[in-house]
Formats: sequence, structure tokens, C-alpha cells
Amino acid sequence: MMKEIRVQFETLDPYKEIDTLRADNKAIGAVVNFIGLMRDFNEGDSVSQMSLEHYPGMTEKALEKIVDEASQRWELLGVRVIHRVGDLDPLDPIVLVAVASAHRGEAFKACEFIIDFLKTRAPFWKKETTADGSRWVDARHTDDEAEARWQS
Amino acid sequence: MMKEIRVQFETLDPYKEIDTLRADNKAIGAVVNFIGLMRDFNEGDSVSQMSLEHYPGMTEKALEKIVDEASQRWELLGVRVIHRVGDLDPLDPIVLVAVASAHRGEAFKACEFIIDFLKTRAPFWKKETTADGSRWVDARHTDDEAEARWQS
Amino acid sequence: MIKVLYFARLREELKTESEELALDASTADIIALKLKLSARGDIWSDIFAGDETVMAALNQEVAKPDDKLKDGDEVAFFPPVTGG
Amino acid sequence: MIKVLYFARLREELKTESEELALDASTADIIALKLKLSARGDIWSDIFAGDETVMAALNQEVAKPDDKLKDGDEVAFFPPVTGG
Repeated sequence: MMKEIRVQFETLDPYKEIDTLRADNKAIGAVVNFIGLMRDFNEGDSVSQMSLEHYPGMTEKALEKIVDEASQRWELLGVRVIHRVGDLDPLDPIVLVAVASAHRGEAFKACEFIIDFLKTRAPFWKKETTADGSRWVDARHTDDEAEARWQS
Repeated sequence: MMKEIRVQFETLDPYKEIDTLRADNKAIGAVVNFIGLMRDFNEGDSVSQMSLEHYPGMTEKALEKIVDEASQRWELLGVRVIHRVGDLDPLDPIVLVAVASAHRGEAFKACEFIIDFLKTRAPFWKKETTADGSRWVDARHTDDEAEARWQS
Repeated sequence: MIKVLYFARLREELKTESEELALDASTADIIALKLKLSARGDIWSDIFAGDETVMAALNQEVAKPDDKLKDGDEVAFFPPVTGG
Repeated sequence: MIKVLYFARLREELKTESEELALDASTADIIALKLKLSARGDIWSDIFAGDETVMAALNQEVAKPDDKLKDGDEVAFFPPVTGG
């Protein structure tokens, strides 16, 4: 299985990544991808900028583990997980999870599994800038629930 | 909600479609895309070419209905469903289902719902060319099962 | 008159893309129409009275067997769909 | 010696990115280390003995409170993650 996991300061081009995932593999019948984007609104406030911090080393390990778990659960032909760090503006892609497989069911499940676990297990932290200054984003309870679904 | 449903003979550029879906809407936090691609292998045989027929008029009505049902079930900010007809080669995109929403859970569910119903409700028929000549593709039992999941 | 369309494998096997039929008792509803078509014999009977699943649409929406037909209706017959 | 890292809100509030500590009874496991840090008072006690959730990692994997520490280990403390 083709696997790429990357954390980068550079702008994330989701289409280039999906194209690389698909390239020349005529066995791929389905690609499901999740693109997480910076919104200009959170918790009732306008957000003008965002900064993403991570724990280098642990991040990559955590993502590897999540992707490996997904590729054990489902038959996959390729996975790419690319995550931005540093400063972001509204509309910027934050994360891409792209999964290729022969049939769609596996690709959908694996893609959602990976982003659900990334949200609760990968050491990234968002800080957003509002009119009142900057603030750390709080973890969402709904993310824990999303992860818990996969335990059954 | 921005909605676009199209059946086309021209090559499908999934990235242009996703870009149009995202354009300038800073409220979009999640985009989930399904890209269905032509494989070079089906039912144990090598497939060199494919031709897609549809029922003009009914196709668009069926897709509209599926997308409307999805946008009633989940809070969506945009949906694009673009389907190829005519002659396709391996690696060609057959269909794109792109769904934008504020948060990912809704986008994942709506995207999978739309492709599951498209597979069983939209009047498209695939004919594939193998070494033994051309043959109509049989409907998959697994597609009926995929649709049935949404009844509960 | 009603218009009847055939798609995909059916269109090829029946060598017919579309036809117009008079509206009478033999075309009163979808099931009557199927009987009428199967009565043509040969491949028509194989398809409309055989084991293969034939889907029907009435005015571009999925039809039920007992859907009544009226003047100007468009009926279509086709195999299970395989797009996407 | 062990290395201790702080991330995000913790790094800012503690005004500390990393530090090295001697390995002894007060740093025998994660829970002992948290007690030692909270004993520094002020913001340290607010964070390590307060209500906020503090996550711990040992050698870049999620740690349990009773995980033992050994020479050369890297411990990290951080708030619940919010990426993606």
C-alpha cells in the first residue's frame, strides 16, 4: 500500500496529493478524501487567523499508527495524510486525508476512521486570532464521541 | 445551499469541481469527496474500455431527488454531483460527489448517502470491453445493501 | 398514445430504442403493458416474462407495477442500474 | 536525567518549553512527576493539580499515570489535542 504522512509549514495543495495517490494505479476504483479547511468563525466569534503547533516526532508516530490500524482493518490501495502547521488564513486547507481502494465502502470507512483518530490522538493544537486577541481552541466533546464509535 | 448536478460527455476534472464548491465560502470547515474511477479489472477480467449510457431527463431528476433528500437530512453548505457518460478509459474519473459543510460528520454521511443512492437509483449503465468483446456490467448486490443501511 | 423507451442491454437485445403505442386496455397500467410486450414472443417474452429483473419508470420516475397509464405518458424499461 | 516538554497553552502559561530533571523518587513515574511539578506552586499547581485536563506522553506515545520513568526518557505535557 502506498502511504505518505507529512506535516508541513508550506501551503497544502489537496489536488496535487490526490493526483499522486491515484497516479497510474488502474486498480483504484474509489478515492475518498477529507479536506479540513480553516473557517472564519468559531464558537460564536469571527476568526481572522490561525496558528497550528505540533509535537514533532510524536505527531508522525501517532499518524503512522492510525494509518497502520486503518490499513489492517480495511483493504486499501493508498493513503495520504498531510497536515499543515504554522500560520493559516481562512479558506486554507488544514488537513487532507485521502484514501484509495478498489471499492468505495472501505475508502469511506478508512477515511473517516483516520480523521476521527487524528482529531483525538495526533498532537496538534490550534490557536486562533479573534477581535479580542488570540486564544487556544478547546477540544470538542463531539470529537471524543466520533472516536468512540470505532471501538465497537 | 450551492448545488450543481451535471451529466457530461466531457472529461471530468474533480479538482476544478471541488475548487468551485469551496470558492470563497469561509464557513466551510469540511469537504468530503468521493471520486469513482474506471478500473482496468472487473469480475476477474481485464477491462480496456468502458462506455456509459444514461436516461437523459430521468437521471437529472433522480440525482436532484437524492441530493435534496441529503440536504434535508444534514446541514450542508454545498453539493456537487458530476457524472460522466460516453466512452471512458482506465484511470478516468466516472463520478464525483463533493459535499461541503461546517463540520465533518455531516459531510461524510451526506457524501456516502448520495453515492449509495446514485448507485441504485440513478439510471446509468456501464458496458465494458474485455478481450472477449463488450458486455453490460451487472448490478452489484452490495450496492443494494449499501442503500438499505440508510433506511433505519 | 404512450411513448415507450428501452435502455442499455434491453435496447440492444430488443433492437428498439423507443416506440409509440395506442392507449387501450392492453396498456392500461405498467403490468398490462409488460404482458402486451411479452406477448410479442421470442426475445420480448424472454425479457418481459423471464427471470431477469426489468425496471420500469413512468414519466422519468421509478414506477410501480400497478401505476396507471394516461395519454402522453413516457414509460421506460431498463436493467438494474450500474452507474457511479 | 529525563527531559520534560510542554506544548501549546501549557508552554505559554508555564513560560517553559522544556527542561531537564534528575531521575529520582520524585520523578519515578508520571504521577510522581506531576506531583513534583504541582509542588512548584502558582501556575504550576493550577495546571498540574487543577481541574484542567493535562495529557502526558512518554517517549512520544500516550502515557498512563503509572508509567515508570528511566534515564533518557522524554516526557511531554499538553492540553487535549485540537488538530485536523
